[in-house]
Amino acid sequence: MLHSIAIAILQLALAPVYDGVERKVRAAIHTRIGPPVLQTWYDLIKLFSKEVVIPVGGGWYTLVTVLEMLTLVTASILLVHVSTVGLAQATIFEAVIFIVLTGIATTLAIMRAVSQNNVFSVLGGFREFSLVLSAEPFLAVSLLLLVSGVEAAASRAIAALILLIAAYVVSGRVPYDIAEAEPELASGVNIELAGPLLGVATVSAVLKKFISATLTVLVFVLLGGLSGLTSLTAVALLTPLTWITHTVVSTLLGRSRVDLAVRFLYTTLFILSSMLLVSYGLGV
Amino acid sequence: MSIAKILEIALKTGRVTRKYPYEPPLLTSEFRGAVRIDPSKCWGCGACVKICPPNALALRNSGKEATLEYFVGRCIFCGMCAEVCPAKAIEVTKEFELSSTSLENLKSRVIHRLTRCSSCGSLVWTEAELKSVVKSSPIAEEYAVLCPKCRKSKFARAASIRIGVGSE
Amino acid sequence: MKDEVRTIVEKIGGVVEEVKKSEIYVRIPQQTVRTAARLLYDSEAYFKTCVGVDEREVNGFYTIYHIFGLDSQGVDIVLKVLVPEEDPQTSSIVSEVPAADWCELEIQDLLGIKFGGRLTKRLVLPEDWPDGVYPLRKEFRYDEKPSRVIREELHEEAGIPVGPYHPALHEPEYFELYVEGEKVVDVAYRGFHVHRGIEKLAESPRFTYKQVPFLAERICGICGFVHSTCYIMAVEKAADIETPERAEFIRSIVLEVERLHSHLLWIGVAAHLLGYDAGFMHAWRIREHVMVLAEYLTGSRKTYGINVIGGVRKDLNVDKIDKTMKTIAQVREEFKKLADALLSIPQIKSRAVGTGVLTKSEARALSVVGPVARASGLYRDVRKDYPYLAYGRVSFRVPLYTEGDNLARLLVRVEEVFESIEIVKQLVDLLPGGSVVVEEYDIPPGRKAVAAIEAPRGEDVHFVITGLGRPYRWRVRAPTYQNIPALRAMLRGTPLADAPLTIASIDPCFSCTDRVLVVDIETGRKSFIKLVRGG
Amino acid sequence: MSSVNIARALKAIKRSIWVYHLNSGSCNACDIEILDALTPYFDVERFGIKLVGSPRHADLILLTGPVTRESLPKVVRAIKAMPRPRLILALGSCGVGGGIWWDTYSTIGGFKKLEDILRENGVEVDRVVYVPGCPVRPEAIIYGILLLLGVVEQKVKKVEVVASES
Repeated sequence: MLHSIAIAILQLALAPVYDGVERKVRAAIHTRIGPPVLQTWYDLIKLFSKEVVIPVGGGWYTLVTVLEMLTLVTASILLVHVSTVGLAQATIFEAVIFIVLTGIATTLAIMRAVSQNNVFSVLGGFREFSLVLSAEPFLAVSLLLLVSGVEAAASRAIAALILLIAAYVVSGRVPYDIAEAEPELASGVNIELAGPLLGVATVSAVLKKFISATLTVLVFVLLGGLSGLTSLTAVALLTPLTWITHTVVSTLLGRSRVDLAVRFLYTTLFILSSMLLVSYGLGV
Repeated sequence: MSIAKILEIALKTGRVTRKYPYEPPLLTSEFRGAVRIDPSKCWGCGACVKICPPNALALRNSGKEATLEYFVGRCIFCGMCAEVCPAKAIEVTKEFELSSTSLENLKSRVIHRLTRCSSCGSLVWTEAELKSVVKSSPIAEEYAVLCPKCRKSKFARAASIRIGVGSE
Repeated sequence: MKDEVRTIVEKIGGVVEEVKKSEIYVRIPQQTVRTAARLLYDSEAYFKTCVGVDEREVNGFYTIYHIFGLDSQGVDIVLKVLVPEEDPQTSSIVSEVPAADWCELEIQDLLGIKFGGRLTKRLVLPEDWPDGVYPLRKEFRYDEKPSRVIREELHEEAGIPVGPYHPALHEPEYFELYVEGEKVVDVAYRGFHVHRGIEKLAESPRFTYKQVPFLAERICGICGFVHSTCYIMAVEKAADIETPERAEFIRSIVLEVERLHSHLLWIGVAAHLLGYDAGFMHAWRIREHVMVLAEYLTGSRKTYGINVIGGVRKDLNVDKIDKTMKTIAQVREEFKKLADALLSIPQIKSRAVGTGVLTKSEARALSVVGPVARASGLYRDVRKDYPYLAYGRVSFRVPLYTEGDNLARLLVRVEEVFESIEIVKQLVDLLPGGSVVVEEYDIPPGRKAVAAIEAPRGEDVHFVITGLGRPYRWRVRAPTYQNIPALRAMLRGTPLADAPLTIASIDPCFSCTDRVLVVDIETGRKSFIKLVRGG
Repeated sequence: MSSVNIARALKAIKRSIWVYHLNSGSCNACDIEILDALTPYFDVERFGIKLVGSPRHADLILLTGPVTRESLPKVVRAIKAMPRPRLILALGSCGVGGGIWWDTYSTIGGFKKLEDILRENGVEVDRVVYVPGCPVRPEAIIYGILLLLGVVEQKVKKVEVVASES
C-alpha cells in the first residue's frame, strides 16, 4: 500500500514532465523545436508565484477550484495504486470510489464554470456537461466489468475498447477539448482565472491527462492479469507511452463540435455497450 | 490513412526552426532596416524631412542650431530619405534589433550650427551646407555667406557698377 | 462606348459628363437617382461603392458618386448626384441596392449628408465623438481632436460577445451573437475600432501624391501592395501617366506573391480555428518561404515600399528571378501535400460542410466579392473582368463553387494558391525589358478615376479626384467592406462553435474596412427582439 | 501589492512568459508577425512563450497599433484586467510612436499618450519595452522580449552629434 502511494506521488511529480514531453512531441510534428521538457513545471512555478487575484464569485469559486484539484489528486493516487497492485487486489470497491471521485471532480468543474459571470465560461460548462454525460457512464460500466474479473474474452475485449475510448475523452485533448476551445471560447472555463488559481486549474488539466493515461495503462494491466513487479514496470513504461500515443492522435485531428462529439460518442459507445451486454449475457 | 500524411511531411521536413538569437536571423540582402545619418556628410537641408511620410525625421531650428532628429520609433523603413538625400548622407542599414526601454534611446540627432548672413545678420545656411555649396558650385564664397536678399542687392550693385549706371 | 453600354446609359437618363476608356460619369438629378440605380442593378451591374465629396469650393455642392461596375463590359458607370450645401440631404438608394447600406451611413457620419428615410444615429465615428463635427468636410483639420463627449452606454450586452478582443479575431472588432442553445439566430456587428482617418490624412498638407502610396500600404498589413497599387493605378489613370511595361509585370508578380502569402495565412488560421494546429503550423511554415521571397524582391516582408507613381523602385535581376522560380516550385510541391492532408481531416469535413451558407441570390444582392462570391457561384474576378497591369497577358482559371458554405470558400482559396503560382511562372517568363519607372509626370487637378484590383479577399476599389500636390479626395473600398454584411446571412442557423470559422471564412480584414465605419447594430437588435418574441 | 519587485517578477517569468495580444487598431502587419513568431521558423515556444486568450492569464501584453479613439476604452480595460506586474511590449512604429497616422483625429498616437491616460485611470504599468519596426519582424519581437528579460543587451542608444565636429 505504502509503496504504491510513493509510486503514485512520484508519478504525479512526473505528470507535468510528461506534459512537457507532449509539447515537445507536438512541436516535432510541427517541425519546430518546442519548449523545454520541464516547461509545464516552469509554468506552474510561475503561476504560483504570481499575484493572487480572486475572481468574481470570490471565496466560493476559489474553494470549488481547489477542491476539484484535490479530488483529482485523490483519484489519481487511487488509480495508480490500483494499477500497481494489479488485478488480484483491485476491488470493485476501489473502482466505485474512483468513479465517484471523478464524478465529483466533474461536478465541481461544471459548478466552477457556470458560477462565473462570464458567458464563455458558462458555455464551456454546458459543453463539459454534455461531453461528460456521453462518456463517463460507459466508462463506469466497462471499468466495473473489467475489475469484477469477467473471464469471457469477447466481453473483456469490448469493455477494454470502451474504456480506451472513454479514457481518451477524459484527457480533454483535441477533438474533445471543446470545453476550453481556445479560439472559440477564449479559454472557456478558465477565462476569469489568474495567478495561483489558474495554476490550480492547470494542475487539474494535467491531472485529467494523467488519469486518462493511467486508465489506459490499467486496461492493459487488467487484461494481462499483471501484478506485483510486472504491473509496476507496466505503469512506469506504459504511462509515458500512452501519453505520447494520445499526443500523436490529437495532433492528427481537428476539434469536434459539441453536438457532433456527443452524437459520435453516444452512437459508438452505445453500440459497443450493447455488444458488451450481449456478449456478457452469452458469457463469451 | 491520409490523415497520417502530416507525420510523413513532418518527418521529411525535419526541424526548420532558426535558433535566433543564437543563430543568424532570416534576413535577405535586400532588407531595409533603420537608416543611419552620417553627420560628416549631412548638410541639414531638410530634403529627407520633406519626403518622410510618417514624420520620423524632423528639422528643428533653435535660432543658433538646426537639429535633424531621427526617431526610429516612428520610422516606416521606406528608405525614401536615403533616395532623396542630395549629400548621400543617409544609409539604409539592415538593423532591426532596435528595442529599447526608453523612447529617448530611439532618437538620434545631428546638430548643425547655423551661419549668419555676413551683411544683415539673419540666419541662412547650416555650416555644412555652406561648405558643400561653395565646394560644388561656381558661387563665390563672398556671395555664399549672404542671405538671398542681400545677395540679390549685392549682385545688382556689382552689376550696375560694371555697366556704369547709377554709380554712387 | 459599346452599344450595350450606350443603351444602358441612355436608359438611365441624366447628363453624360465624361466618357473614358473604362469609366462613364453621368450626372443624375436627386429625384431620379433611385430609378437609375434600380435600372443599373437590373442590368447586371454590381454596386461597387458610393463616395461623398465636399466639392463646395469647386462647384458649391457636396457630391455623391455611386460607382456601379458592369462586369460583363468591363466598364464602370458612375452616377454623380449634387447635394446643396444649405440642405445636405439626398435620397437613399438602399432599398434598390442593399449593398449601398454601409457607404451611405459612412457618408452620413463623415460628411453630414442625410439620406432620406435612413437612421440619423451615430454609426462610424467613436462613441465619444461630438455631434455635428464631420471629419471629411474641408474645414475640418485632419489633426483636430474634438474633446470627448460622455455618452450613456447605449449598448448593453444581450448576446454572446465575440470581441473586441477574442482569440479568433486578431483585430479589435465586435460581434454579438444571439443564440438559442448553440445555434446562432442573429448577429450584430460593431466595427470601426481601426478607424485611423486615412482618407482625411491623404488630403491633408502632411501628404503629397508621392507619399500616399506608403500610407495606402498601411491600410492593411496583409494586402498592402494591393492598396498602394490601386491608389497608384487610379492616379495614373486620372493623369494619363504611362507606366513602363516592365513595372506593370513586376507589380503583378508582387501582387500574386502577396495573394500566396495571404491565402496560406488564411488556410493556416482556418485550420487553427478548427483545432487542427498541425495544419496551422505547416501552412505558415510554407508561407515563410513566400515571406522571404517577398523581402528579397522588395526589401520588406509586408509593406513592400517599392510602389511609386510611374513605376516601381526595385528592378528584378537574374538572382531574383531565379529565387522566385525556386520558391514557387517549392511552395507548390509542399502545399500540394499539405492540402491533401488538410482536406482529409474528418473534423474539417464535418464542420465546414453546410455551415455558413451564402446563397447565390444573397451574394448577388449584397454584391459580395472575391472568394466569397466565387464560392457562392458568382463568376467575378477583377483580373478577368477588368484586366489591369499584366493580367491580360496570362491565362489562368477562376475556381468556382456553388455550395456557398465554409468548405467551398476553403476550396476556392486552396485552388487559387495553385493558380497564383501558375500566374507568377507565366509573368516571369514573359517579363519584358526596359526601365521600371518614369520620373517625369504631371498630375493636373480636377481629374477623376476609379481603379479596381482583385485583392486576395476580393475586389478592392479606389476612387481618386486629383488636387494640387495631393489628392483632393481619395476613397478606398476594401473587399471586406463589401463582404461583412453577408455575415448576417451566413451566420444565421450556424452552430455557435462554427461562428468563428464562418466569420473567418470571408477572410475579414478589419483594418482595411475600418478606415471608416461599419455597423448594423440597430437592425440586428430589432430582429433579435422579434425572434425572441416569436419564440 | 501596490509596489512590485520588478527584478523578482522578471526572474519568475524568465522561463514561462504568457503573452496577450492587444491590437489597438493596427494595420495587421505586426499582428501577423506576432502569429508568425509562433510558427516553425521562429518558434517562440522554445523560450516558454505562449499566446493566451485572456489578459488575466498574461504576464506580458503585446500592444500593436496607434490606439484609436474607439479602441481606447477597451484597451484600458484589457490592461487593467492584467494582474501585476504589468509588462508591456509596445510593438511597431504605431505602438511606439503612433506611426504614419500619429496626429490624426481618430488616433491618440502611440504608447506614450496611452501611458498618460492609463495613469489618469489609475492603471499602473510596471515596465515597457519599445520595439520599432514597420512591421516588426518576428526576430525583432523575440529580441524585444529577451531584452525585457535581460537576456540580451540593448543595442540602440541616444545619439547626438554636432555635424561640423565629426
